[in-house]
Amino acid sequence: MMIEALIAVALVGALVTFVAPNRVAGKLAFAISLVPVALSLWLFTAFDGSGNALLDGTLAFESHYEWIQLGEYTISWFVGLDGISLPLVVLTTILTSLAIMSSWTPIDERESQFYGLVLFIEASLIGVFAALDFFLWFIFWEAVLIPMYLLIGIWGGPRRKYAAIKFFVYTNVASLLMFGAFIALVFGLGDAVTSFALPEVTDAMLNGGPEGFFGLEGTTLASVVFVALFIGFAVKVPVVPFHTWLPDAHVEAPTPASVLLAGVLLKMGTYALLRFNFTMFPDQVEAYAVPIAAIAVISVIYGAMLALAQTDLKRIVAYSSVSSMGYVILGLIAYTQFGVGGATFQMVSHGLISGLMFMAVGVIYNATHTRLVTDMSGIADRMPVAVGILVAGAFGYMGLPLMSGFAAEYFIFFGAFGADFAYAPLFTGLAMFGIVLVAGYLLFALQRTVFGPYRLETDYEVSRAPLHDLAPMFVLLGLIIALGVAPDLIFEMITDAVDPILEGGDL
Amino acid sequence: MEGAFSYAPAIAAFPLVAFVVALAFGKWLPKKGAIPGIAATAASLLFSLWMLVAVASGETYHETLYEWTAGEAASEVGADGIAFSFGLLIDPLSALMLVIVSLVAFLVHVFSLGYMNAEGETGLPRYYAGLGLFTFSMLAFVYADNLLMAFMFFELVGLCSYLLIGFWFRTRSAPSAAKKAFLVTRFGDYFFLIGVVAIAATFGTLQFAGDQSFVAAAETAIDDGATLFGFDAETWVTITGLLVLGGVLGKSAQFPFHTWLPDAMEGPTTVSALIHAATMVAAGVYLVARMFGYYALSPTALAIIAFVGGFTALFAATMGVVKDDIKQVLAYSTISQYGYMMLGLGVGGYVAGVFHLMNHAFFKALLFLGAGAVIILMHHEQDMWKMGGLKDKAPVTYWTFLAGALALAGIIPFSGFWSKDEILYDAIIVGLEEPVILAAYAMGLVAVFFTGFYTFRMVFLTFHGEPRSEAAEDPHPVGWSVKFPLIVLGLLALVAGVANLAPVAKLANVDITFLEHWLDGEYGAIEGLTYGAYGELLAYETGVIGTEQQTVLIAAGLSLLLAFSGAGLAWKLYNAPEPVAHKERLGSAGTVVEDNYYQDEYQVWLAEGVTLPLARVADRFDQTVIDGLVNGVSSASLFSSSWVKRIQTGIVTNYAALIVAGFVALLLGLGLYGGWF
Amino acid sequence: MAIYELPQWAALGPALLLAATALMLFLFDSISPRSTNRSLLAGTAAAGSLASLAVAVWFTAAGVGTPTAEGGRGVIDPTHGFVVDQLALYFMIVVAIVTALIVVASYDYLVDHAYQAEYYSLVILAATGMSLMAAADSLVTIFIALELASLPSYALVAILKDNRGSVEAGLKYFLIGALSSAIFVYGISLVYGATGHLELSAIAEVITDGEADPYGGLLGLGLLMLIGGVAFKTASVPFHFWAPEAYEGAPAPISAFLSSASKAAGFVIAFRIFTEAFPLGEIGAVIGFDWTVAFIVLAIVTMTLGNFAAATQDNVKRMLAYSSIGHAGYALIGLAGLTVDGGELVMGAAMMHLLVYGFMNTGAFLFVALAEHWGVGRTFEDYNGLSAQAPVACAAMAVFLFSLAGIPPFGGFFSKYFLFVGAIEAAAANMAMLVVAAALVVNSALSLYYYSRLVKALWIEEPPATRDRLAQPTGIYAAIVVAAVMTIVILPGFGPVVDAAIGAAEAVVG
Amino acid sequence: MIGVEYYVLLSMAVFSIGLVGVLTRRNALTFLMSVELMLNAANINLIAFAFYHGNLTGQVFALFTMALAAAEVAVGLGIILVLYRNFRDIDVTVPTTMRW
Repeated sequence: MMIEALIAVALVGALVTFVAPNRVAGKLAFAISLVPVALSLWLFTAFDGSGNALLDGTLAFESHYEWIQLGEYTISWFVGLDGISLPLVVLTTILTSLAIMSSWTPIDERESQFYGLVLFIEASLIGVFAALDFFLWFIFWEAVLIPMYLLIGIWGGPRRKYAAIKFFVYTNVASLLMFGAFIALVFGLGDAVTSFALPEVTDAMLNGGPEGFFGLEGTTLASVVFVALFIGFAVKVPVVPFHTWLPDAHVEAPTPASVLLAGVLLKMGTYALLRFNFTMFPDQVEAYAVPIAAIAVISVIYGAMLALAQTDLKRIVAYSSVSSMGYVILGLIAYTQFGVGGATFQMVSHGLISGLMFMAVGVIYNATHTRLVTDMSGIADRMPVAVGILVAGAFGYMGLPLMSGFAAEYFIFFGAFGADFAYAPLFTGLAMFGIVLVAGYLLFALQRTVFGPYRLETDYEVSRAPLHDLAPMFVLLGLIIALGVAPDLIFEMITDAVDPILEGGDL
Repeated sequence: MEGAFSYAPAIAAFPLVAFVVALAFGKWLPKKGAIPGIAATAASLLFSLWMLVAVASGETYHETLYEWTAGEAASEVGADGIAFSFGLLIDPLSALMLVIVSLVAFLVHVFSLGYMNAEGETGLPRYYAGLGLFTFSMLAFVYADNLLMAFMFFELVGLCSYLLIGFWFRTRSAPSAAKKAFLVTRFGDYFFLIGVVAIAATFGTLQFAGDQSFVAAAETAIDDGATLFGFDAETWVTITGLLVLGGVLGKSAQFPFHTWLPDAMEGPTTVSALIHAATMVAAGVYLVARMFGYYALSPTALAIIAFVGGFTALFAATMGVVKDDIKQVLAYSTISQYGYMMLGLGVGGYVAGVFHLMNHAFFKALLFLGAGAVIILMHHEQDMWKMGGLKDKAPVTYWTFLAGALALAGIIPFSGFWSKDEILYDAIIVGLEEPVILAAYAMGLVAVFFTGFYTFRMVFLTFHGEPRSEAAEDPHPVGWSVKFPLIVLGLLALVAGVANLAPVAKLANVDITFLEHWLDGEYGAIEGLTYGAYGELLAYETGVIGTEQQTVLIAAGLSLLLAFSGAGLAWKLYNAPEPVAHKERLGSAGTVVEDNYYQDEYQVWLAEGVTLPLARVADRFDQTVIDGLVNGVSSASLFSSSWVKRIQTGIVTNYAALIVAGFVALLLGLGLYGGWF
Repeated sequence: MAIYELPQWAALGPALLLAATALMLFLFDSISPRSTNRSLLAGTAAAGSLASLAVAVWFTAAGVGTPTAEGGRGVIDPTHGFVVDQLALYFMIVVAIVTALIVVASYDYLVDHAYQAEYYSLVILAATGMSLMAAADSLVTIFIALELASLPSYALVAILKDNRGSVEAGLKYFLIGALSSAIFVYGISLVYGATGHLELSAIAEVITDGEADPYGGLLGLGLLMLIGGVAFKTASVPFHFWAPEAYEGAPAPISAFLSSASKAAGFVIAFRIFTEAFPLGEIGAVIGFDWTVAFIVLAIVTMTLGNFAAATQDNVKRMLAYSSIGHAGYALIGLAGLTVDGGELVMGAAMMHLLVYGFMNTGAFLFVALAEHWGVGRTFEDYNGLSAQAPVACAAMAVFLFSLAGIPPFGGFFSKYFLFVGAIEAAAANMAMLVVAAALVVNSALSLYYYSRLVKALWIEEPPATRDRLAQPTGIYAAIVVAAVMTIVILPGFGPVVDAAIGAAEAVVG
Repeated sequence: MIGVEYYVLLSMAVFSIGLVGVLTRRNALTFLMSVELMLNAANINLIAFAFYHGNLTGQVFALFTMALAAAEVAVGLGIILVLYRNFRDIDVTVPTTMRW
């Protein structure tokens, strides 16, 4: 029942915050959000699961109730955690709390609604990572859209309406495609499955696979579904060329929304890829390895190139997310322990680092009210600490050793280099060039904005950032370094959940 | 002595603590964090000496202290698990290097008291924190026992250089130089990282030493004639070795990655001293020495190392000739000197290379700190043409600087001569068999001349002649904290050569090549990491001119001759009361050299003339084509929507008509489908 | 449950209760014609519809219509021409719910309106007709019930006599309605000609026995004309033309009534006629094609046209009107997806959708009623920033809109995605259903766009400077809040809905 | 004895006439009449078929239809009345305030 408690606290908290007066909403929401943090940390310590949730591993905190009987198919409330989902849940709760605190400064209207929505997102995200029944999972998956749409739309920047609707519709279309594909797969599996529970579907896929549907051969159907699912998730990740909603959404979103968007929402896509494509379709993964690896490399390099061309700090970080997610895809397609495990590790790591970056940029924006590289210079002179953290975050993004980013990327590279598919070392080498480009655009941006002689046209004096803006970033920095120095904090449980995937479920 | 090693981690830990203290509390400390830094480096120095003694007493230390992570990974040679760990490897080489690093770091800290504090700089906590982190990273790198750990701290060293070079971030140039330093070295590290990954994926281990080391694994693989990633073992070893070499070239500022180093002079001179003498730049060469066994397996890689080294030595030396900024001259001399070390290692002169690394650490630190002193004297003027006549006004600075200069120029009996001569000797004896090496040797030899020239040009312009500016008229005095390090290093520059008087040994047939014995593990070493062991791996033929003695004499004589002639020419041209520039005599060649052979230009062009426009094109493509497609879909559907709703004309009779029409259409359609007509 | 004590005819209880309520209202009106005792009238109407709802629910719970095999009481034939099975009860429930909601809302909407009693009695009368449509199983009773539902609706749409929009709407609705019913009756006559019967089961027998084979053309034409009549009631292409104007011009509660209850009633007769009278397969043998083909075409065209036309509306009510055409298209999948051997999943999904639609769409129109009550205007711009002044109502509206768009965690999600599931399942037998599924995807994406446009207006846009504070009419608020709460809680409580709907579907198919 | 097909033809003719009227006439009353024609076409069918099939269902239904038609006319006339009051015209093509 712990997971239900987790979700319930967030939901109730959301409702409470909605009706709370604006003055106290921020503090209240933060206080409430500490409960999920505590709970999830307790889950983390009390975690007793092993193996992969979809491949009859033993789930932690499982609970399973029948919900709806749809024809011969059962839909049930089915949640549980394994080594892959638990770290992401913890990431979610922590990032939410920090995001809430980091929005005390920038959010100055309709606070109660704002914080309510943030808590609502938290609830949905936890659900996404914990749900093990397709319908339940899909409900949470879609439920994230509404609050994010409103967060961007109401508290966003000048082009917020365009960005919000683009994000909303684009990702929803992808979800529909993915949904249809998966349903077709379930029907294709015929009598092998009698519910939408993911473990059952996975089991059916690994033992026998689909019999075929609307006239398609079983294997053909599997391939079609694989591709459709991949596209559906690729939009969320996002993978080039389905990425164009991301920069708009990020640039327009308020800082905390960006933090959650980059920190956790993108991980939904990669998480789903791992859970569906890379767990249920080992044969297709093998068959499509080379094209997917190519896509990954393109995402890394192309995304970095785009970031290089930007002058808006947030846009730079946004495009760099595209690049970083490319690494995740590379790690997944490597289909080795370090590859897939590293990809999962990168989900967490990138969540922390990009969250830190967006917070730092946000803090600077709060003071300068501009994000354009060309508008400012030498900010370090006025806000040394904030800039210090920004620089630290930037180096974390560049994969500086002893920070989580390096661990993640190194795992991925190592895992991908020894992967089985053709030209794996070549693809890896190409993708690794991202570490040079990322250094390029981040250092360029730093040099031009925070260093050099102080220059900024304002009619007021730029002052140091308040403590409650800095505190969350220190926490994140601490976590990043902790994971960089001791990746086994989570990497062990991740690999424990990843191994069954690679063994195709037969343990 | 066994107990000693259990304290080894402290060597790196002290500076780390100093870093934290300075960063957190430096603002409130006296001297803004200098004290903890000095204390920490002093402690590190003592412990390092202790390690040295311990090794001398025959002990070595190779221990895995902390497992970073481990997992399954089917490696190319079969091992199906791999552990990435942090461990210490203390053998003669690393023990020696520990002492060098901690000594120089200590002296630099002390010097900083005079150079930074006394000059009333701001942001000192940041400065000392940077120094602390820098020292920590370098020390940890030095006694890392595996390639991944080495890479990690290698990167951290890069970070520290970025922070310290960009110390004066309020200027325009410093941040730019810092960025350049990090980017260029990062570019090298890109290859390094591929190399690390490749080696790990190939051999399933990254250990430097022991039977479990990748070196051993590579050796067996070559003996078994295994095929790795589709190449035969030796080729693959060469490839991976060269990939790792990328990082080395970047950090040690070898051609073509040398461009960042002169710009790095934007940092405080003390930082330059640290970077050039003992930490960042040294790290590259040290890495080659550290995994020398691996390179020894691949003659191709070694030859490339040697050639690049020789070329860089000459190439940089020529550029040093025409610089007016005292620090610039030193910068190019650094590049050139590391070229020598690469040459030495490339020809298998493991001892020679390390020997020169050591000597260079001392005299280059000396020269930079001397230059720093001069800069203090000159009220932060760096143009040598504005100096002159400091000889009498600052005797300590002068004599110590002179010692360093003599060592750099390789004038007997100063330390530089012995090591450089040994490198050239090792080069020629191999060169007699291998034309490529011979070419490398020739370049190295010619470079000696230029070295002598620019060194003494610098000395004469700075200290001799008449003062050429009022700053030079009455220099700013320097305190003990400046003089003390100079004196220490000055002495070392003079006597350090004693460590390995190879020529003397060969000629007089006396056994005084202590360093060689040291590195050959006569006092204690780890299996396979000795000069002897490397020697067996090496595939080089060596030859002699006449007898060995004659060869020694010829080699030494040649280099001395060139050094002296270079120095002499400088004396003739610049040792005048009112020296004048002679660049125009060089003509067009001079301008080419002054512009550093347009190296920066083409690299900047690569960055800003190629990559950036490419990025812009990609951005435009993204905005127009890809995003345009997305927006196109929506606008298309909205357009069709505005068109569709027009059929609702509002006139009810039209509705009736449309209903009937629609009904008839349905009727006909289904009728045809059902085959009514 | 003491149901056997009740006579057979009592099975029609829900409809009869509504009829009684209507008569009571007439009685009241004839006693005191000028009275405008709103609370009494609205109260009676609400009570009547709630009673009808309660009875219908009770019967369902008591197992009326559930096959005796499953421990139910089996189908009940109250009287000739009517049948009370799960399908009937299910739609009686839907109708009763919508009626109750809009009656409560009308309490405020009709402030200082002259013809209170007429209004309520007409509403209840129409509701009676719809409730009877649910139970009618003979073309005669179906036609009569349909007219009983239609004629009051015409009057209701035009009841704002001095409002040009209302009158125009009434006229168009009536004219198209008259035309459609003419076509419908003619279709009936042709079917009668071909089979000689008007009871659906009897028609089915004739067709199965092959006695109608010589009259294939006649039967086919009649069948299409019946489809036409149904299409009118459900506002499906090509008989949808009345809908936008009628919904836009009518008083908002009536728009809600028509677009939810009337549509549902239309669908129930569609489900009944085509599944019971024209068994798939046999009918194909007679007239050359299965009527599912027709509904596949209609479904695709209807949903596409409805959503595309809605996308660029400026008038909120008209947008909702078109969207309700689109939803008719979705519900048609329930018929299009049927196959010879079953299809209760897809038809059940359509029924679920109609039930949820009864809450969310009614609620949406009632919000428009609220806006008209405030007099803020009709266009999206006029709605800008209402959330600042009426957060509760606007939150409810957001719920309705997202639910209409099929976004969780709201009821609309399940029904819509089950339709999607059903369509895909049906595609196994009939590839054309894949096109339907694709159309569903495209359209729901588009619908997302225009629904969120309204959310944007309400929540994102800045309110105009000049707008005095808004009243909070109890009735409308109550109705809206109830509808919103139901829309939300129906998601976790969807299990029973699914069982009821699928049971109802099984009553007629398979 | 006239075959049923003739009645069917007749009813179809009447139906078509009504339909044409609906499509062409703009006067609301004429429109209404045309609809009545179509309804009566249906009645002809019903009665003819009832005779043909030999059961009375059709005839009974025809009676219902007439009654309903009357009710329909009543409602229709009421609407046309208010139409006239609001638009000063009973041309069905005049009210076009709502379109698109």
